[in-house]
Amino acid sequence: MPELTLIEAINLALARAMQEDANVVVLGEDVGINGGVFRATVGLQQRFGAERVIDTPLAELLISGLCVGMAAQGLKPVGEIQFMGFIYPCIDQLVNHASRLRNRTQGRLSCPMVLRTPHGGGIRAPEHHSESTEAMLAHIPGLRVVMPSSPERAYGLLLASIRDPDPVVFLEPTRIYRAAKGQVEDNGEALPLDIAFVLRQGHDVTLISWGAVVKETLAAAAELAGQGIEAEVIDLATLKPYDEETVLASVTKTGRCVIVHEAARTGGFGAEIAALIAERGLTSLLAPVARVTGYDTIMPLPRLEQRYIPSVPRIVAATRKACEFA
Amino acid sequence: MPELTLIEAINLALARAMQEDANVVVLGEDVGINGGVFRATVGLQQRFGAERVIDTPLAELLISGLCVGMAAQGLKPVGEIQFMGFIYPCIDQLVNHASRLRNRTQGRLSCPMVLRTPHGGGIRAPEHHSESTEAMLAHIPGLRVVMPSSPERAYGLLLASIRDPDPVVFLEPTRIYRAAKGQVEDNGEALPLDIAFVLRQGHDVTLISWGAVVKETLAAAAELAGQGIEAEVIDLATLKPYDEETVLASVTKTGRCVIVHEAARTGGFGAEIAALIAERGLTSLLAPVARVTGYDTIMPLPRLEQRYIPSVPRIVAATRKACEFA
Amino acid sequence: MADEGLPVVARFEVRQRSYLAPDGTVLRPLPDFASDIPKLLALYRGMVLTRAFDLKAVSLQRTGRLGTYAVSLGQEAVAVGIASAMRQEDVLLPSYRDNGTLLWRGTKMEEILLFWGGDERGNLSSGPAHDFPYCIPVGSQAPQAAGVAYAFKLRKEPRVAVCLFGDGATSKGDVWEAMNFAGVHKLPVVFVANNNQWAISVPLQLQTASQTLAQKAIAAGFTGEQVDGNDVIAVRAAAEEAIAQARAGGGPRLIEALTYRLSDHTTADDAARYRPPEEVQTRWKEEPIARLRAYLVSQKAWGKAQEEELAAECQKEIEAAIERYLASSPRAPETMFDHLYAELPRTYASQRAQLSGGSDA
Amino acid sequence: MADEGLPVVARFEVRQRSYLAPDGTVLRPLPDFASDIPKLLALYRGMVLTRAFDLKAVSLQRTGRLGTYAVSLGQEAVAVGIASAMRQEDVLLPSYRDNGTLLWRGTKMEEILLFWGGDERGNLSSGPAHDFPYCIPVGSQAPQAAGVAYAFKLRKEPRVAVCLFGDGATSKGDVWEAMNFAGVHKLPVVFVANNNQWAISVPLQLQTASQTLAQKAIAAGFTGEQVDGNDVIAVRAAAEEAIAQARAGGGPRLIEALTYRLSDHTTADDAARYRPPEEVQTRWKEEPIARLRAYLVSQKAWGKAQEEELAAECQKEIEAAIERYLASSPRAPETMFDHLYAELPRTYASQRAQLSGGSDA
Ligand SMILES: Cc1ncc(C[n+]2csc(CCOP(=O)(O)OP(=O)(O)O)c2C)c(N)n1
Ligand SMILES: Cc1ncc(C[n+]2csc(CCOP(=O)(O)OP(=O)(O)O)c2C)c(N)n1
Ligand SMILES: [Mg+2]
Ligand SMILES: [Mg+2]
Repeated sequence: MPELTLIEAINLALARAMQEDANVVVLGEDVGINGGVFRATVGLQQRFGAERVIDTPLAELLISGLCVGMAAQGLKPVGEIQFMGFIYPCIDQLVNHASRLRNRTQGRLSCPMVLRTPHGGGIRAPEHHSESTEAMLAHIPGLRVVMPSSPERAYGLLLASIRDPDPVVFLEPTRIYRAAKGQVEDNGEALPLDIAFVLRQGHDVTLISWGAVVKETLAAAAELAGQGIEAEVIDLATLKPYDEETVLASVTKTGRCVIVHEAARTGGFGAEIAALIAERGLTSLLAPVARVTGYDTIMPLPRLEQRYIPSVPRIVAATRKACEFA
Repeated sequence: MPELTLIEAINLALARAMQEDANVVVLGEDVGINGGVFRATVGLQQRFGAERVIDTPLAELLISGLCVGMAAQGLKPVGEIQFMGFIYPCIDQLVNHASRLRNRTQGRLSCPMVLRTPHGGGIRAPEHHSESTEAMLAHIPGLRVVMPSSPERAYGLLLASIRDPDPVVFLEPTRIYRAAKGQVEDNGEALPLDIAFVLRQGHDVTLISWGAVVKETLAAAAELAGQGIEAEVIDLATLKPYDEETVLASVTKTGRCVIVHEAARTGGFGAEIAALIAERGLTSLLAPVARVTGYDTIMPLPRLEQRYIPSVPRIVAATRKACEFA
Repeated sequence: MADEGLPVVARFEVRQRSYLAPDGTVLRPLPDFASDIPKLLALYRGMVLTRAFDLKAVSLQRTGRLGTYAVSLGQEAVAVGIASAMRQEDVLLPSYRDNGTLLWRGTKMEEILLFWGGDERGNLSSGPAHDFPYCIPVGSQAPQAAGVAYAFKLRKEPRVAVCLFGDGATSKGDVWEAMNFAGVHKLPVVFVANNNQWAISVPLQLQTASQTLAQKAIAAGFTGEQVDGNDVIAVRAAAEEAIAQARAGGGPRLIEALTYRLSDHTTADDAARYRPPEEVQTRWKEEPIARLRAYLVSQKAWGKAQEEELAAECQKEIEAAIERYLASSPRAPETMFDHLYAELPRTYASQRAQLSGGSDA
Repeated sequence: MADEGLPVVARFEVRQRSYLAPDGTVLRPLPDFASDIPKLLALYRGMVLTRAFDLKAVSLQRTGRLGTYAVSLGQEAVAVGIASAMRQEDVLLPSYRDNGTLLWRGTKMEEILLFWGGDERGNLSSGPAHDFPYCIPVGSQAPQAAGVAYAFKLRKEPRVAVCLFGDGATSKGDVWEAMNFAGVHKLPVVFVANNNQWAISVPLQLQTASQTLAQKAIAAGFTGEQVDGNDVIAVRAAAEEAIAQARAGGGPRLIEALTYRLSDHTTADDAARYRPPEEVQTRWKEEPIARLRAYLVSQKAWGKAQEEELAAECQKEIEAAIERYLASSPRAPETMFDHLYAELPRTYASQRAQLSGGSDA
């Protein structure tokens, strides 16, 4: 099985999907000959032609609106937004159209589109290039929000997203695009969009995370194991709709929970997980539900961005505190 | 003291602010001679002129962007978005500019703007006119998000929002625009933007709500009182940044909490309150934190909208359950 | 103006199309289809039916049996002129005011009423299954129209997307981005700016400083044309030409239809607040139905008897539809989850159950 | 094209301005200011300094001492031509590539480096305090420029907002909405489309089908003009005229400056992936610095000695700035809360404390 980076896995899944289904088209800024600024679409235009791999004008609202129109016509558009900081002009199309076209028309029309975008900071990028605003999207009924944290999951979840009959926002953790390789077999097998992945078993505490910071979460779990604390690590992977059962089952088992995400704390998606537990897992809880998150301030420029992103020590400290609570 | 409806109180606060400060300008679609589709700005253009009460072209992105530019130049723009369902084109300006202009320039420029919009359903309006997506905004660092639930608070909080040196999104509960009158004295006194309002004292359970559904929450509390349950009712009023202390103090006292909002459940702002309690109020909790909310589906058209909005019986049932939990 | 001495590198112009004067007299040679009197009678019937239906809808609203409703009084020629130039396989992306267009394409009156009566099932529409529902966020259907047209082009299907919006909508970036893209790819899409002079209370001169709306196409690199939107022959001719061009791979066109909103914006609006009644009076003289009727009468193709017969026929059709509308079954509350996703995620099953069990009441 | 027989109701044209040919010879009578040789020398110096600074910034990036950086190689005439036509009290709304414009208006080099080095303090800028920082979300500063201009108009201040963006930005609805509003209110704002032919890897013909970018102003009801963006005299003349018109209450103008991005898009880009080197070679023949130099030499106003002196002077200035940049104090992490709101809400005090106490590490 080839060893691929996450971005290579994305490229592979895109190629596979385009090969399999002539309705799949890719569109966005610089996705053609340039292969996207992160090279997610590299080689696709050469292989599938400029009609199916479309360099759009510089207009994100347009990209999302084109996707809605194409999808309603039976194509399976995969739009790319160059950075999540530029996704906001798409929100109107996502909220008012993509997510509800099926419901508005009672199933007469549907919207099988995917909007991909790099997510998060930590790559020393300029202003506005380091956004983590997944919570805004994960609140929208009718949408799916998916975020892989490994090459394998990137491949399988992207295939699933493209094949899904409903709109999916697919957030790619920029910071780990090339961080580590993983075994990815190009077998066309999708991963389910309705389960969370238990990446590590443990009985002392549940760590829940998604995206790039799963890496730090796993590192923290490893460090904690050395200190005698066995953490269960869950990659939520699909945020909307999310897998409540896996979360609750784990917390029922461990009685303690730390949620880790890079987005700002207040109103982040971690709040939803904590709320679920406070509602349906309360009786199992042995300690307060902790959140280790980005701060409630603007993601700083590169000089300070590492102080914003949850670090292994922060996760370890919060987890120890949860475990020591009695 | 005159008895005013909530919409009249808004109009009064706008007039007051314009009278007091020549930098205040009002802009939006139909805000001029028509006085806004809900009449929030009625009479203002006649009184303050078309240069300060601007009928803009039909372009929400523009309205928000104009506000940013005006505010950076020292004006105090109050933009109106006709319905919250049309606010999404403003998100880019709000997230990427308004909320961070001060931070980006380290205080060299600032953005004292207000964006007002009707919020929520229940008035039998057409599609897209009944949005409750405050959680998307309340996640954004640098923004304030305010939602009054009575004429008095509408007056005082709007004045505060206009005077505030930072950007505020001001959400007006459409359903109670004319529902009830309240005593509003035009004394120019603002209400603080950093406190929640305890509308009813009680020791059995804490009900937390905001916007139009505060009405049902209060009605539920009255009904519960008849059943021997004394509920404390908190109107959160300012969602970003919100008053954590008042929430925690009440829950510490009562040990039980039900959060009521009209927005969809998953990732709604109720999750944030529940998370706060799971994190910092856990040891006081005697029962799971319950959320009574809109469903995780598209707000239906008028025929079913009343089934979507939290009703008094739903709130009563959830509260009784919380109180009976042992 | 820039320095007059500098060389000109590009020139553009906007033309205007009209055939019938307000009194029904002929201004220039009519297009071929106009010699086909039954065709003109069908257009006439379409306009009369639209107006009669709209007026009934308003009275339903006034008596509490319908929600907010946007009538197209005075704009029937745009609706019918455009719709009649389309084929079934073409895709319509309408605005909330395009009742006449939907009716022409086969949506049933009771469906339109059901939608404005607050029931999503109205959008199930008996019109072409691929047509879009009314678009309410102004202008936001324009990029979708470009997407639809792109699909046609990619699949080499000889179909056209037709996107209708108002003068107000031309101020939205959505329309701009869509037209610009359509220009780049010469997409089979026709944009129709229904210029009824008002966007609720905002008059055209506060909406834009451009002399015409048609010229907005110049920015996107294709032709914009003005048409007398109260002359159904002109609208249809312009639409036929634009649609044929698009179908043949000749790329997009923008049609600005000059008309007038004779009514309030919607039943929730009171135009007397912001618009002088004299202006409306004047504009009544230009309205499209009387105009075509005058022409038909001049051609001896129409008379009082036919008029009365048509009116009665329309009334009957409308009354029957209203009856069906009023008899529509209530919608079970839990169905609000039924078309959220293709398959309901298990996470939401309990919420659906709560609604169907009535434990939400 | 719409039927040629129909009457024309509106005509438009786009003119183009240029004075110096690529070899520095004079094409038509120069504007008055050009007879002032010291003025031209200042423009020349501004362009040379910009280029030298840009190149140094790239090498800082290559050696890991600066973040991603967008150079303006080949576009210096636009930067300097526009900036030199502005007054201090005017407000600049620049794009990320407008280094030369900022430098001319007083931003210090070390401030620019600090910003691209990843430190918000770079935006504290010694330029006019009311100028906007670099705008990174493409085109999004355009509606803000209209807002700034509206403030000027309301307060009757004779000031102008100048908004710079690229060819790619003209595809964004933001720019459209802004221009449309500026047209309606005849605002004192000048829009400058810096047409360097590329938006990262997307060439102009995939960006828009419009023959010129200047004609996009037609849609907004005002004049758009093309200018040779490699001719600093032309850029300045066009800017002076547009700014004067705006200041005098004559309303907005759009200037399309025709130039070429001789470099990669940014230091993170490799243009060789998508752009033939021959194209770049050809365009080098048109670049603005050699052009003005040739003219100055032809006027006996410049020579080898001055060139060397200027180069040395620029190097010295730049080196000193780099030293100050590299010596900049680290930013304390808790300061990330210091300008979030005018006053830090008490809710966030503990988060700030966590950062300052180092308990976040
Ligand atoms: C994006 C958006 N903003 C605001 C509204 C509220 N609104 C509904 S119709 C309308 C005016 C539309 O004017 P125009 O485009 O000229 O169409 P007309 O109603 O005249 O047919 C407005 C402001 C809306 N529906 N969508
Ligand atoms: C809204 C937005 N989308 C995408 C990007 C990423 N991006 C940065 S520059 C650029 C191309 C801009 O081209 P143009 O407007 O021609 O300006 P130039 O870079 O050529 O000066 C893109 C796509 C961005 N910064 N903002
Ligand atoms: Mg209109
Ligand atoms: Mg460019």
